Amino acid sequence: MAKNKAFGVINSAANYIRVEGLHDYRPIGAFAFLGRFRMIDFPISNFSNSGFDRIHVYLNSRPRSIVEHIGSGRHYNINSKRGGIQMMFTQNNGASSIYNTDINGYLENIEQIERMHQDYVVIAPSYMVFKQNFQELLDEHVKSGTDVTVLYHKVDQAKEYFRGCNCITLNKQKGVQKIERNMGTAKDKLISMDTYVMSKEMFIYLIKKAKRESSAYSLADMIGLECNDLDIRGYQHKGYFAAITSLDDYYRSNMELLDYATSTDFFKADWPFYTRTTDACPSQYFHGSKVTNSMICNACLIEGTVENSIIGRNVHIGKGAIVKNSIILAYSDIADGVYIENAVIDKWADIKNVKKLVSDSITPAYVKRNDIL
Amino acid sequence: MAKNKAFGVINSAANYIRVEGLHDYRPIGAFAFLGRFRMIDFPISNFSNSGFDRIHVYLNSRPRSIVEHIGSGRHYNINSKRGGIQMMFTQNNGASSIYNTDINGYLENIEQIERMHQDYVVIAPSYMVFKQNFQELLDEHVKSGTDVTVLYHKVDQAKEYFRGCNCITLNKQKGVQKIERNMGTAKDKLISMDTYVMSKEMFIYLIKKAKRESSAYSLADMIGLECNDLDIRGYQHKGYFAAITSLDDYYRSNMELLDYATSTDFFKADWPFYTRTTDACPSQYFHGSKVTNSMICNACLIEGTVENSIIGRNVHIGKGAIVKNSIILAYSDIADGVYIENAVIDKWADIKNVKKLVSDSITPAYVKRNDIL
Amino acid sequence: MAQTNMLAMILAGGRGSRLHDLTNKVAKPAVAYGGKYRIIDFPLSNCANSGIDIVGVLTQYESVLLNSYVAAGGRWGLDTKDSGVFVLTPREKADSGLDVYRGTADAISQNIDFIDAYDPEYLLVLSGDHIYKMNYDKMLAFHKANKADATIAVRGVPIKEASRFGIMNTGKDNMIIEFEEKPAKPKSNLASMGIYIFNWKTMRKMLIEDMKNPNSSHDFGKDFIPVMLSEGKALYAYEFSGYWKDVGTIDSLWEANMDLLDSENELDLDDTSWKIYSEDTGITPAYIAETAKVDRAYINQGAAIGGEVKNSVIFSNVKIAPGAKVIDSVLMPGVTVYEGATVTRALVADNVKIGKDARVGSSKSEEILLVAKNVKGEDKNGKE
Amino acid sequence: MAQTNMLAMILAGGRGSRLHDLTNKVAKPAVAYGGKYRIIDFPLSNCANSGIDIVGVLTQYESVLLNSYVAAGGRWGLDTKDSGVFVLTPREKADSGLDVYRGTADAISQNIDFIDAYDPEYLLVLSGDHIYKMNYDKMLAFHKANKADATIAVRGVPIKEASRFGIMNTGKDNMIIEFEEKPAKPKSNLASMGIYIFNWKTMRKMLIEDMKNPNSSHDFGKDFIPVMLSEGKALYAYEFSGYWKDVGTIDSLWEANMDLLDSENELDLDDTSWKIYSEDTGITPAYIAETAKVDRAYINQGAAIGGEVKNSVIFSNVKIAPGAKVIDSVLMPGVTVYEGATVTRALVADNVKIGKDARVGSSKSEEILLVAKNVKGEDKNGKE
Repeated sequence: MAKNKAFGVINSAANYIRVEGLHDYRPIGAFAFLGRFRMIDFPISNFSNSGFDRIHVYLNSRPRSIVEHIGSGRHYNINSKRGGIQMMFTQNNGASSIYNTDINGYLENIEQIERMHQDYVVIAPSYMVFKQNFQELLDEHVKSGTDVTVLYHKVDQAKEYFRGCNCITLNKQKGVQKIERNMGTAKDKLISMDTYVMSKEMFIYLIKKAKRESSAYSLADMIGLECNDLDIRGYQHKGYFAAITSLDDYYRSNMELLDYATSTDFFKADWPFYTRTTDACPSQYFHGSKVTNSMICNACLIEGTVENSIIGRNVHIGKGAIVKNSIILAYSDIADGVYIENAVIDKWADIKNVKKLVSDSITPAYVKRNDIL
Repeated sequence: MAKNKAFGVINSAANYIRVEGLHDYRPIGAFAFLGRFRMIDFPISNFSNSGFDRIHVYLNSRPRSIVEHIGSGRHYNINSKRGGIQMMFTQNNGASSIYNTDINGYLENIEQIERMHQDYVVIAPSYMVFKQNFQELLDEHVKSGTDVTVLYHKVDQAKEYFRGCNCITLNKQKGVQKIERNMGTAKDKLISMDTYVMSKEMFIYLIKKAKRESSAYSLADMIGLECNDLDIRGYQHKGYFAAITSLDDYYRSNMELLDYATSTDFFKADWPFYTRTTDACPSQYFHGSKVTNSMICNACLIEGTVENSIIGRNVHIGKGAIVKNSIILAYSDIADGVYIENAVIDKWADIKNVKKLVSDSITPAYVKRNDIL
Repeated sequence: MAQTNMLAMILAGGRGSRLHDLTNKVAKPAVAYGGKYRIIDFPLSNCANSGIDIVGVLTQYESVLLNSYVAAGGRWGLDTKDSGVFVLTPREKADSGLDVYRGTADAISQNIDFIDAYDPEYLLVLSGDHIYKMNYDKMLAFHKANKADATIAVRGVPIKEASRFGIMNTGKDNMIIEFEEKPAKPKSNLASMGIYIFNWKTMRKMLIEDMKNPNSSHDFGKDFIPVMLSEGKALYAYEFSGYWKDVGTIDSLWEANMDLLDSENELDLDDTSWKIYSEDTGITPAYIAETAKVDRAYINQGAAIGGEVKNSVIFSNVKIAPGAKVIDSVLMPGVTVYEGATVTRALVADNVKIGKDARVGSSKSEEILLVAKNVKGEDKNGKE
Repeated sequence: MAQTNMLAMILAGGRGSRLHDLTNKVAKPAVAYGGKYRIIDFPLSNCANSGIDIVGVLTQYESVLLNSYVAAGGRWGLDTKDSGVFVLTPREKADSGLDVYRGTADAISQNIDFIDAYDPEYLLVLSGDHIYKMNYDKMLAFHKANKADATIAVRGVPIKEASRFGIMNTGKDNMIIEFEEKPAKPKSNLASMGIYIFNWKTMRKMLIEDMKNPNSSHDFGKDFIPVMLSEGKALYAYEFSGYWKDVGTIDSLWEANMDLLDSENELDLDDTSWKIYSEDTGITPAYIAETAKVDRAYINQGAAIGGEVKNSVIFSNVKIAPGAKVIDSVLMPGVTVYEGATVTRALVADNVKIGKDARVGSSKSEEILLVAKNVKGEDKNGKE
């Protein structure tokens, strides 16, 4: 393949997005998704499958887990000699500081950005899950001659979910008229997928302009402000889409993929999602276990009942235990006879003394990492 | 090889150590050394050659260059399936903050340290260059039954150099009686090489105790304080030794290796120092060039005169240019007719308008990265 | 990494003809096992975990798949600066033409130049088709402590069965005094596992002699070891007691898979301190549908189960439709079992399709059925 | 990475007998060139830079060094999940015995199964012993635009020399209408570079026919391309104008090295957008001593120069003692030239030692001297 005309940038979630519980231990990009993936696998795989071989990954708070997960990037099929996944760090990394914006990250690494040979940049977030051919998006952008292309997704659950995401308003020509935070005011919204295509020059121009305007501005803010001066257009995405901006969204997005039709449509051989292997052995289902409508990762020992759930690696479900409508992350242990319903159990948790853990509301119960209950 | 009984820790320089110029752009571990190595190559290679396959590298300020340089660690001969080089980040990373101590870094990653299976730890710094078989050091430590072993080097230039290093005082039994900062009060000193061997338990004990005593304590401070309560012994290192705690030290340590006997003794085939390759082509020496007593990295174009100097990768020395007793880092351009003596020229510098750059003192002239002179 | 100074050679040339159709397109060591592994993952992972950096894989038969599988040494972490897995097929040399490997010892002899290039002190010779976990570094320590010329790993077998094996008769301190190939009246129950450590210098000289010997069949068991003994070399038996299985037949391959269903199985693939590395793809977790019924199974990620699975080992990309039944069977990667089909006591090869309502295998059959070709669906109204 | 859907096969089997002693222990593509490279680095780096992920290296002669050099695909970045470099030697199959490659086309035919495993749309066939930089992706675009069955890279040669080459006579739009091997009266000056792109499906059929044809010598130039033309397939010539050198002889290998001394040399190894990847060790920079005198040289890191070097290419680990002279020569890795020795117009093979005061080569000789064995020192008082 000839050199790609664009480089990829993977951004982390804005400082005001906070997923209860899980977020205390790692950035959203490092969240487990569907048991065996990490959120950041999706944008990196999209880039890799689209033929992008230069990718910048912006990291702020707690970068270790992502740095280790990405490693040399070989498992994402990125040739490290010709391209590579570059980790970009920021100094000002207090996660919730108002100065901790994407723009600040770009500014700290502006020398690297300016040194890129590519004419275009495609920016995608690490807190959303979707499938998108970025090469097609880039071709469309170049063909249309527009200044900035914004990927968006039409949703009808914007009241309960997608809080903290940006929404866009389009005119008849698909021109973006407005970008504003989703406050749950209406059911139907066009959610900005925080994915932008523009020229490298435009990217640098917006970064530097944002710096002059306000130290707290994000790139989305800048694009919103420039709606009237620049030609900014929306490009609609279709298919599975998840934005992990709350524990509810996390829970629902995982559960949606328990639908076999949805997940087989999303996970196809011609568009693989790569992840780091852990060399875990297959899972063992013992006599007396009962598993239905569930996704089970490797190296689990299943002795009890699992229903409508997602079970991460190296989880043990004891005899007589019942796990329903739940997500159990890797290395957790659900002891004999424990009953769990509507819960998200973080890694290394050990549920043995609390015999019943149920949440009735839309919001699942959350059990902390390393917790013994 | 069976599993090593110890894991390795590579630490960064204390917050009060500051190398003029170079340090503004990268941590000392990322400094170029002898043109083609980075400082951190030396401790990692020492560990790798000693059979250690689990290594923690502590990073604080500006980790990008080191993260990229280390990558998967394959070029250091570390099997990434069985072991690996783990990058350990700290949140509190204002480089010169008094809270930015090694202890703080260990505390932020204490969960990882506690999860290590090995019984012992060997801690080595990233701002010193030396050759040491850590397996031998560990064996000696275990055999002696001591609590902490400290590696030290006897020097006779402690007045001019090694400022900011710690010195130790030994009793007749090689017991450490005192650790204190080198203030240049005497010529002869025993410089602590900031390299310690102890059990994992002792390591964790000292980290936690330091936290209780003072938030500004370093591990060296703690070991100094424990001299009377613990059995702490010195172990003498011999051979080439450099501590990069100032630009003078940096300059002198590089220049020392222009002595052919010194460098051939240090760089031996049975103890390779690994580094990341850049796939640069050999260097071209044109008709009319004159090179004597110098080290020349690859992809240089030499048209002028080079004397007693170290020339990094991709450097151009123009026609009639003279470079004497200097260190030129990668990608710099010394234009036709320019005269340089006793200088350290940082990366990407472009010397063309200033025709003469000379420092007469012991301290070399320093030209900043990307500077055009 | 510090070097053990031991180089390993895996004999993977076998046509494995007892495995019939499974090895028609795949060299025996590349045959699938245990839900996600290939047989050769075991010696290769053992090498990686034992700190051996250079592994030669000797093969001459249908090596394409094995070659591309093995050449990416990264699977076992054997892709660092000084490590690697190399597939060694017979080749033309300056002084000799192209010739097949004439025997196990000859396969090593033909690669003396390869071994010399790494200048090892010890050579470890392994078989490519055994399932076991062993720390060869411990065996090397034993070899060194005995100042042996060669050390052979052995395991105790029931004395009644000993006449089926190559038996080592040992004296004091496990020194081997006699080797008998399938003795009618075995004097000991220590069977050779086909795992050898040699001092390379001594071995090299003897290999050159063996190559020249017109009466030799160039085999370790038949020729090389007996000559060593006759020459008075110091040979020691290293006793191993863990899980070990030769998977040379359909029945033994099936059995080895079934062993994994025991909660207390000795192989313990779950042990993170001695992982068996293999290929791993970015596939979804196993999906167990609403309609599924799973009872005693070993299921890899990427499988989709809609029907009934009992006492079976299921590889990735296997699809079992609702209403299908899989009992006492091993389904290799990519097998599809359609609605209403039943698979019993069978070993189904990669990518085979079992059609609608088909019956495959029987609970009454003594032998395990190998299904290597697609099975057409049955007409419900016709005969079975 | 997006796939180009083109797989490359490098023909690296040549004994390279014109390179004499250099290839005695090393297959020709593994011969050293340019201070730090091996010849095969060029096609492999070209593949990597052109976005080709799977490369087969076909060899049958002395493949151990080539094998271990190439198998670590990481040197060229060809070690990601879906990429790799595979050494393919002749091998035994289910339906055929072990057989040498009978010709360039037969080498591909014998590996149809390997190619099929990756299901490529296009096959790129390369020679392993040419020095050049080419973007095969551009050639593929040309091939696609022409809807060609095969595309052959060609370069213009002086018409006087054309009768030494395989010449393509083209019609409209570079379509090949005739191919003449070493024509007495060349009709064009477009010489084949031995670089082909084929549509795999078409090629596959024709290879199977070629294998069966008892009159075929199974060679691309002699048999396969002429048959394609006679069958009316669409063949196009892709013109290449950059640096290109066949390094099949000592003189041409020496010349190709000397080309690097030109400041304006067209090969431009310094171009970071098209790097030639090679082995790289953790060695020190080149050391040029106080006593050294260097005038026009191409010197790799790890060399230590104490004497005089003029118009020469110096590899790593070369040591030239004070008082020694190296003029118009190429010193391969590890060569040592002792005090007072003089090397002129010579190509000195890996690790050769040139003794004290020895004289090697002469400025008057027409041919370049290959020095493949150690040269003893001269007695100052004796004759030269």
